[in-house]
Amino acid sequence: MQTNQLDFIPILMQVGLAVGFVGATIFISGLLGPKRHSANKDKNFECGIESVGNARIPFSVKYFLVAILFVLFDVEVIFMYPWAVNFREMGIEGLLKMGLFMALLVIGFYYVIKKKGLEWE
Amino acid sequence: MALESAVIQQKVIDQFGLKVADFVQLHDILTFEVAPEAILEVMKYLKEDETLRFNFLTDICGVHYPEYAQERQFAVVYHMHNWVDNVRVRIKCFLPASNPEIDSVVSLFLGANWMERETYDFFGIIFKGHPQLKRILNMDEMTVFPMRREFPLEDGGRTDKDDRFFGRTQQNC
Amino acid sequence: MSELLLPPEQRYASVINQRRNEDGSELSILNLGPTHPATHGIFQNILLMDGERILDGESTVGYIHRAFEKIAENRPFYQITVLTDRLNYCSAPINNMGWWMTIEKALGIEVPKRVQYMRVIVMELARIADHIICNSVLGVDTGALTGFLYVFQFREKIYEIYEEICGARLTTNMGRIGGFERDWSPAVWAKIDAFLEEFPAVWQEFENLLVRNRIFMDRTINVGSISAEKAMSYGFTGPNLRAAGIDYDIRVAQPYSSYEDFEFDIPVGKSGDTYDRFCVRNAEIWESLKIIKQALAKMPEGNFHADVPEYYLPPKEDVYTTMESLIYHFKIVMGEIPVPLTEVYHPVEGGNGELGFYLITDGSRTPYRLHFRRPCFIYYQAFNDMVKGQNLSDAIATLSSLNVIAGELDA
Amino acid sequence: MSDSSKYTMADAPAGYAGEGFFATKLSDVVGLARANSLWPLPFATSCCGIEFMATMASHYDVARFGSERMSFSPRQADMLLVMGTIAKKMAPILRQVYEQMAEPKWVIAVGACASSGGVFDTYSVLQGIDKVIPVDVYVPGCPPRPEQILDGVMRLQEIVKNESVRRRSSDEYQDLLGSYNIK
Repeated sequence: MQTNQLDFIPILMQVGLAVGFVGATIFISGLLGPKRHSANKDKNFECGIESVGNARIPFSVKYFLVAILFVLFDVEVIFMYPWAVNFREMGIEGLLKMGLFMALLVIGFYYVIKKKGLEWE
Repeated sequence: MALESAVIQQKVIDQFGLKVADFVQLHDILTFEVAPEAILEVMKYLKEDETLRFNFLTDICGVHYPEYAQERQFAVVYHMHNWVDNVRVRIKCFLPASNPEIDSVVSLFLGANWMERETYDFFGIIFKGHPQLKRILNMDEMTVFPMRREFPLEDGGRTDKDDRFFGRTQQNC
Repeated sequence: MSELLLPPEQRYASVINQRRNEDGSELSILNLGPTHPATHGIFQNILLMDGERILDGESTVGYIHRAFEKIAENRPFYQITVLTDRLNYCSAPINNMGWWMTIEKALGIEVPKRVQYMRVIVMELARIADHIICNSVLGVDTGALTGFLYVFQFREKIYEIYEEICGARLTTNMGRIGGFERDWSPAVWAKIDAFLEEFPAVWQEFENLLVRNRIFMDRTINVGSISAEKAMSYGFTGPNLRAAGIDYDIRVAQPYSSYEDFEFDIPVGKSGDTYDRFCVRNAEIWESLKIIKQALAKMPEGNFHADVPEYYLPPKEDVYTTMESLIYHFKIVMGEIPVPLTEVYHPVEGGNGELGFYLITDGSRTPYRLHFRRPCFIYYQAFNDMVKGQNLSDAIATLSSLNVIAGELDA
Repeated sequence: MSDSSKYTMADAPAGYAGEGFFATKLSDVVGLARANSLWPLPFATSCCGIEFMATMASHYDVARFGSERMSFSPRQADMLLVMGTIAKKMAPILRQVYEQMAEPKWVIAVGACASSGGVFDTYSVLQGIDKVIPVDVYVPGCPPRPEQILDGVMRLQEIVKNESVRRRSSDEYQDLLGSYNIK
């Protein structure tokens, strides 16, 4: 074990302690808390009424499309945060890079519009 | 008020003759009685006639008169309101106790749907032609019609309430 | 016809089995049930859903049916006001005053002008309180919780005014046959003036928060709309009817308790959707404030109750000293007030519409039959027509804007 | 900062304090934690529900007692606040919501109608919810003032503080549920 590797042991202990504390509290409170299971209790709750039919049915695909596109463009916005912070130091060259990045995504967005992915009715 | 009670009375008598009777002015509302089988035509006439124009059905409710004669024990009371001349009218139909049945006016006013279901739920008055005549306020499994006089008010299953301390004897409640 | 008698779940289950959408998605049944946070009260809607869109629905009510009308047949007249303020408990004093006016009409008692003005002030305060709840909770349902927290503060101020008048906050049981149980203390007038000073600014702030709010407008415009003819046919009255475009208001159509002395106009909407209902209730609060100011300005002098000894409890000094007061006191407390044989229907403009009391008396100590014309019960049947074809979130905004109060719904 | 003389600090449970450590019973610690994080399920049916809205709003603010989050689903609720009249048509729904609540759970019957049927002694009203589910605290009033509702919540906090950890698995608790034939 070289000396520089030895320096990592306190960090590992710290990480172990943190993860261990979180895991332990969840596990112990699970033990402490009383549990009660019965057929009636494990049914899904629909405002106190017998639920009819099954909720796991095939939904129409437009909900999934909207959700995925939202995630996609939301991640794009996250990439803009670091750029927005040091916007002045990066100057024109930064602007061009970010412009290129966004242009690619706009092409994708244009494709979605053309394919009527967000068409609702 | 352009529309006087006398005008209403005269027009309705001309139109329906013997089917309408017993016109009386009770506290600024003209009240008259209609034979149960003619209720649909009378209300259609009141609604569509140009001078009468009773365009709004305010309320439908049932009344139980146990001391009346056998064929007049249940009454269905309709309140109608003419918004243009601001006049109200009250129509009463008396039904026999054996099988209280009357035509439903849902075809004229959509609002009558639940009002008639409530009257059925309380008194057991059958509304012929009602799209969905079943109980609305009480439990569906209830077989008795609670607003009839013979049905007791208090919950029978109550054990903790000793009637002697509440001054209740059999006959006064 | 008989197929409609089946419970809605079975009816919809058969529809679900046959129908497959072209893209393979199926229909489902959703139960917007009694304990749902969006139904501000206890009523149930079973909805046939295609994804988020509502295809069909049926409402079930009666979950707190307490048999008011059956109780009313077994209670003397003074004990029925306890029932009336549990009808629409958001604006309890309006129901109380409506009941007292019905009895005064049946007994033919003329109430002094001062009492009529005091009743107008109390009813308008109750209308403000009712609309505060409806609009702020409509804001909560479309995501704007802050408005609720600020504006509810002023409903507490109205509660304090009621406490000064009759000691209770919500179920007020206010007033007697012929007037009020005691004159209003100076604290009441001071609190009303304080309320009239502070409330307009806060209400303007609440309005600015929502009326021009992009999200709120998108969530409520063209949502749950109903045409004027359909609203009239369904028996709509009150703010929901005025939002559809008909300016029917009983305070103007059949003025009671000297409403004709006040100038106020009736806000009317155009398209009968949730946004119009919100704006009509907003404007009605401004009108109510105007009425209260005029009533305070023109408040006449006089006694706070009519001179009807056999119906109005005599003051305690008289009861101990004079014989007649003792007899009147005893008869009133035992509920033996002389009531003639009459049949009377008296409508009042409640928070949600025309609240009517249809009273049949047979001269005994209890009413022979008392029927409440409950506006919520009558216009709630149109809910399924209004939300058919809309999204679920629109149905929740519509339901909240209709202001259906469970107590009034199944009396 | 607010001057600390005005505010009283919550007193620690009874325990043995040494240098740098403090030992107390496990049930006290668990009870203290539970008492100050009772998530309410506002089962609001009628007038008491509107009074609870006033209690939730900024003036009386039930959030001061740890009930910040209103959970309308029984899965994350600890305290079932039954407010208002429970009709017989509503009783099975109340029972279902109670059964589906996560253990440990408590019930407060707010108002005369929930406690005993109140003014409405009629054929359609359930005369008190303790005919259907076990109740811990009864709050009188019709409707009770917000202070009374808060007093009910504080009473329940006392109960929760002194409840032993093993109560929910003890046999008299099973008999209690058995008497309501809740399996």
